[in-house]
Amino acid sequence: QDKMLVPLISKGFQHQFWQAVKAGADKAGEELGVTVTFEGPDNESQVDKQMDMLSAALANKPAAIGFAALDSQAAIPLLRQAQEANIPVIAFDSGVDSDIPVATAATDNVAAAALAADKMAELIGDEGKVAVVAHDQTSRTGVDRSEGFVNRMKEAHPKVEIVAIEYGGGDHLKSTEITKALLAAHPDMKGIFGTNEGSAIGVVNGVRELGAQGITIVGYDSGKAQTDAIREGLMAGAITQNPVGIGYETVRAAVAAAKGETVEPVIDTGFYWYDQSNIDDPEIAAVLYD
Amino acid sequence: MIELVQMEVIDKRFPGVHALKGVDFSLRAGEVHALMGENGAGKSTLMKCLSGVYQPDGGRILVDGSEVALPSPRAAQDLGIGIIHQELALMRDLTVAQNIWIGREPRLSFGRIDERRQNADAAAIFAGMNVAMDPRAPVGSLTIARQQMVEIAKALSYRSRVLIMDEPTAALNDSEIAELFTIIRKLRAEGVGIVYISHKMDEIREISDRVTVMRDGEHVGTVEAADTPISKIITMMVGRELTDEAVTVPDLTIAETALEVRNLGRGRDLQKIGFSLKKGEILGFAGLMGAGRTELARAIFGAEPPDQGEIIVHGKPAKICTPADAVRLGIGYLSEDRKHYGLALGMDVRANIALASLPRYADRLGRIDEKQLAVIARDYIGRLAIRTPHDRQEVRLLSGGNQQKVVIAKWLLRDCDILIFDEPTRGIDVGAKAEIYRLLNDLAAQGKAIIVISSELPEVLRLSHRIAVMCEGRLTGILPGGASQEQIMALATQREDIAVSQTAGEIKWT
Amino acid sequence: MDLKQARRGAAQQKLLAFASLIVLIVGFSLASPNFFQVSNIMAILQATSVNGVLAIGVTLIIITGGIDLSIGTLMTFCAVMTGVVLTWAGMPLPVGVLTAIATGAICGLISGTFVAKMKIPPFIATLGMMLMLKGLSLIVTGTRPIYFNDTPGFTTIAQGSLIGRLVPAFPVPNGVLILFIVAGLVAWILGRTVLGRYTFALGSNEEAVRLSGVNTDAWKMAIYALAGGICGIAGLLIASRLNSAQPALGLGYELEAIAAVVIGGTSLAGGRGTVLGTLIGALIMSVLTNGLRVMSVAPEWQTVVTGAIIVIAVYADQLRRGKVG
Amino acid sequence: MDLKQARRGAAQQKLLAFASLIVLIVGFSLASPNFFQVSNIMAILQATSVNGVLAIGVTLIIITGGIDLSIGTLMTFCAVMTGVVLTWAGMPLPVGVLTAIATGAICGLISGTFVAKMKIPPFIATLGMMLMLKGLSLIVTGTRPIYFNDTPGFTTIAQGSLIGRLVPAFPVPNGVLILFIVAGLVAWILGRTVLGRYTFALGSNEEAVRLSGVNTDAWKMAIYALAGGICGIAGLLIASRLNSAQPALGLGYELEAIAAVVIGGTSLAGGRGTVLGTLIGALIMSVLTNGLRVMSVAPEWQTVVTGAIIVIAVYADQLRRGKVG
Ligand SMILES: Nc1ncnc2c1ncn2[C@@H]1O[C@H](COP(=O)(O)OP(=O)(O)OP(=O)(O)O)[C@@H](O)[C@H]1O
Ligand SMILES: Nc1ncnc2c1ncn2[C@@H]1O[C@H](COP(=O)(O)OP(=O)(O)OP(=O)(O)O)[C@@H](O)[C@H]1O
Ligand SMILES: [Mg+2]
Ligand SMILES: [Mg+2]
Repeated sequence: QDKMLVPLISKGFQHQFWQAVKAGADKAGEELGVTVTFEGPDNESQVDKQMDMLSAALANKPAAIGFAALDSQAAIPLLRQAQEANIPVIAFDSGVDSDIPVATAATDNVAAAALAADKMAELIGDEGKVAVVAHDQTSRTGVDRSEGFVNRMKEAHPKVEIVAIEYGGGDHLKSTEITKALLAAHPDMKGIFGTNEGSAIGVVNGVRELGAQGITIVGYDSGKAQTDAIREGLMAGAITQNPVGIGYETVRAAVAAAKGETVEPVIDTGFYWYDQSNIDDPEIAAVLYD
Repeated sequence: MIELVQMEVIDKRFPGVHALKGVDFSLRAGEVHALMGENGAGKSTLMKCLSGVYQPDGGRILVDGSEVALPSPRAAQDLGIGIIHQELALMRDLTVAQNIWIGREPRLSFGRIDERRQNADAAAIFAGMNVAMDPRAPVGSLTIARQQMVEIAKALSYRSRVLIMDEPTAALNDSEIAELFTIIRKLRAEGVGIVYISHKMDEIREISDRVTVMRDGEHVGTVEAADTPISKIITMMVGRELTDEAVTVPDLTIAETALEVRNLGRGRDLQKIGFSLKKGEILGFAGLMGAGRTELARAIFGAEPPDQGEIIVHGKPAKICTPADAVRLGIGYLSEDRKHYGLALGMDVRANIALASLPRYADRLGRIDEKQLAVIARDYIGRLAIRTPHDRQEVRLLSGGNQQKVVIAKWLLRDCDILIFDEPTRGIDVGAKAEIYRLLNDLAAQGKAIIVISSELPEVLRLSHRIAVMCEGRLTGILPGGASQEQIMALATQREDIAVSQTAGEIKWT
Repeated sequence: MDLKQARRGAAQQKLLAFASLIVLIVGFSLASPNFFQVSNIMAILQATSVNGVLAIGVTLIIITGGIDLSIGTLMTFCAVMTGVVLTWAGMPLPVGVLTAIATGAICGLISGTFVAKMKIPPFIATLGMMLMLKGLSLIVTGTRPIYFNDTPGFTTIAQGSLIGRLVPAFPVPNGVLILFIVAGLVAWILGRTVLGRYTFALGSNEEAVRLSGVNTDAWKMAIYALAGGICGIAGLLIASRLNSAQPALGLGYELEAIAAVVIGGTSLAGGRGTVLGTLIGALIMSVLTNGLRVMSVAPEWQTVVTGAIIVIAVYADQLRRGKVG
Repeated sequence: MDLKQARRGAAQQKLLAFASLIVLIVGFSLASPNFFQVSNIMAILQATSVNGVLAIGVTLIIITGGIDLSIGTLMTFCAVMTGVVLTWAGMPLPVGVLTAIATGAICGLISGTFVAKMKIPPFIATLGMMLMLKGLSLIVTGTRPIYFNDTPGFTTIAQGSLIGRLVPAFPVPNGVLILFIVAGLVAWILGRTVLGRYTFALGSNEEAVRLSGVNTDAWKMAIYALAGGICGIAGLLIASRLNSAQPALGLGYELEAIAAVVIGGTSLAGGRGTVLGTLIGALIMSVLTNGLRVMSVAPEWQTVVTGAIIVIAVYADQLRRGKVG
């Protein structure tokens, strides 16, 4: 067991997004010759499950740890334990409110959602009713994305009215039903924003099942269903992060920190708007997954 | 003179059933008042009204001459009215003592229960009853007869002024009944008023002071027990006279053997049992409570397969591991515990009757021929005089005796070649009993082989062509039909350490 | 006479069981003009289809006195296996349909074996199945959804509308049609066949059934297998609606389905229950969710109101049956 | 004589119930040197504490023949109310502790009233409570966690170690200590007190208890309230571990707790069950989860293996009890 062990404790593992992060992490692990493990709870409310995962990971005496905190405060005692054991911690996906992590590889979700809001406003002519189908009411990413979107609308596009924010847990079917109910409640709806892959696909499904016309759908993340919907023109476009990059950079920084090298404290992995026009650009295609 | 209890024009209706139609009933202090009537006459319902379980729709109840309200069992208990329910109301997961003292646990500080005192008190009651019972045994592990003893002990523990006993002896054997009667006489002497419900006519003669007869939810009459012949009471109950027939033993020398059991054993419960049963024969099994007759029947039927021994059915060695195997071989077993082992209480009469024979009334798609089942169910309801508003009534709403008849109908419909009836007439009224005896005789005449296990010696004697007697898990002897009660008792109490010498009839010792 | 009265009583009861549902529908229709529209009603029905089919399956098991926690993940697993057969192996559609149902039936049979032969309590047996199937779906797919783009007509299984083609005013989606067909079939099985009779009998008193010479183990396994097959149909429906097999889906669906069953008046103690009740229970749940959304109630209040209405609806049911003094 | 034998048998059985747990621990210790380390064992115990306390609470209800689906969200709601009292109102720590327990007891009493007085099946009554409490937690907090940074010593409730101060080699966290205290207390209640007796009696034959003149409704409500109070303790523990009240937490915890109870040999049919069994059940589950993680098994395989082992453990238990031929 001379190989370095770098466990990544994420916010989930079953979703395509997290699988892409994992793919990036595995790639870095292979290149750098370290063992990478990847784990996360079933949903983003299970803060204490994540704590248990973190302590199991620490039990294995890893060289460094990657951690996407569901709640940074709650994790502090364990992070301190890591610090005492000289295990460097790299935060990924979203930051940790603490000075323990030596680096953070994350997307600025608020800014990304604001970009989605701008694009939505532009597409619907800067006025009309818009709804949000979000994946989670309490998790950091859920809050950042829906608030980022709503606040940007309020500030920059006052004529756009946000008529509802509903939460479907990222479940495709629930998000489908929500969309159908929203369209029944607001027949004059102009656009819907889905805040993650499952929500966005649910919105597309709901609109498709109802055969509703003239609804502008903006999504988040990628995945085959979303890219297909964009190619077909059902979805206007979506925000994509760089999940592969997040995973890759996290492991790279972890290994560097474990070797005692200095690492850049903030690694911005960026986000992009993509639609029919640029979906096949090499720069975009590189960050999409399916 | 003020009656201890006076019930006036009590009326009670259930959906589809008018169970009590203005019934009067009275009870004096220091008397045993027998309540008689056919199955479903309304005896239990009347007593449930008196013990606060049901609220009557009309009429009034007076205790010591003043009208009382009995909204709950608790209220009745507070007035000194205790009841032994016909359908055992025990908590199977609790111990004997815990069952007896439920609701009245002797307490220590902090709500703690004084377990030791509770056990000692329970033991004292059983000592008074002359029954050996471990107060710490879980009730679920007891046989139904012993559960009945627990119910009786529980009722005694209340030290009630009014004690209602709804068929307390249905599951008991003669010696236990004798003990119970001693207790009842003592209570009577102490001035307790006792309502005694039973279908065993000889008991009525022996214990009761007055007899009230009910029929179809109506009060037929109240008479003094001492100067009323049993036949008169029976006539009051069933509206006609019954003739008691004696057993006639048919000549079965050339009949084929239907069932042979050799060297059957399981642990200490059953030891080296062997006997044979011919087509057309009724073999009675007698023995004291816990003799192992039920265990033997369950072993043959595959409900709890034996450890050793052979079972030969129609000349062929049979391997019986489950009841399904047994039924496939044409063996039927009517359990002594209808509630737990005989009936799907939540289902209707028709479905219960058909339960063992369903595939026969279904087509290849598995569709059930409901029309035919309805005809059959109504036929049995008529033949066995099952009192039910219709064949779709849920069985749990029938009176105890009528439930028993449903189980009998189930096995009659199954039409097995070998039938084992364990306490078949438990809780069944005299009229219906005669009918069932006739049915069993007819079945035997048709060439069925029948085993009847019964704790009522007169029943064993009345039915059996031969009588097998068991004691402590062993078959102590087989007597010819018409043997005397003394002969049976001698074998039934033949302990293992007493050498086997006396034999009567053919006995197989292996 | 008495029988007729009893029957009329029972029929009235059944009609009255709709009461809560009707009250809800009328209430929402008054509260929002957008609620009682053909398209929204169709959306509600469509939303009932998957949960309804699952609930009907688990009704069978609950009537035997058991429980099945694996229905949600089994549904997903069936969808995944259909994806494997249709998309990866490129088989024709009917093979996919058969695969879904067969997968469900086999997994149900395994659960049934755990319960009947190995005497593992149904809660544990199916909890184990739930976890195993959840993991297997992820493993088989490599945690990626399988899309059905190469199988023409796959989406019409749930989303097309046979009825709509005949009666354009009522574009009832096929998923709903399938729900009603399954309901009718299971109601027939429960009411008319030997299997149905044993389902009730097992829940009423298993030991008595065994002592009647019935091979209870075999029948129980058959019932679990049947319920599994029905989950397979639910798997087809959800895959067709999402045009994909989503391996991470399914957890939590069991609770919703069981809730529909119990709201519909089936007792978890076994021995009694109706398909119609389950259907109504499932409809109550989706009317409630949809109605509150259409009324734009805040999501956190939606949960509170849903909880309260479920309790009230069942309480009303108990009052009606005269169970509460 | 026979009785003594029976007792010895029962004691052996209880000892044997540890068997599956021991096998798991030995297996994992052999598989990974990092498993059997003091710090990891403490982590396992700590991970058991919340689920264990919840499971002990729901054991009471399951013994009565009921079920409680609201325990997870009730735990959260109690944590939230503690946050309101401590952080928002700035009250001292003991008031917060009392608030948690009282909130739990009151909500339990409400569930108990639904069940006992309104005759709503426990599944539905507590499902309704689950949803209502889930919504209420979000509403009260405005969907944001409440942190306990202003209450010094709050984190020591679960994370400190009284024992560790006395015996530094065994830094058993207080949360675990509390788990064992709760277990001892409830075992005592079940075994020695009137409340415990009625708990078993209700599950065994409620009608018989009623016929014995016991006010079954009142006792049932008391039992639900007690179980609720225990959920309050779980709420304190989780809040202390996370130094915050997380309003979205809790869903799914009920299933895990009930699973621990059933693995521990308590029957969902009611009438029987032990706290020790529940404790072992909860430990089996956390040893399993932790062990598979320490062995770095892929998460999707973890679920599969967990499911399989749960089934096997209970099967072994059934074999041991001679229930399977
Ligand atoms: N809860 C109930 N619902 C409907 N009918 C009932 C109910 N309880 C009793 N009955 C009916 O009332 C009648 C009287 O029943 P009851 O139990 O009093 O008879 P019984 O005289 O005690 O008979 P047995 O000798 O068989 O015990 C029966 O026809 C029975 O079917
Ligand atoms: N007095 C007793 N003490 C202990 N156990 C007993 C006693 N009576 C019965 N049993 C239990 O019951 C078993 C045999 O009962 P079984 O029911 O087979 O006898 P039975 O002859 O059918 O009598 P019953 O009239 O009770 O049905 C015994 O093996 C024993 O376990
Ligand atoms: Mg009676
Ligand atoms: Mg017997």
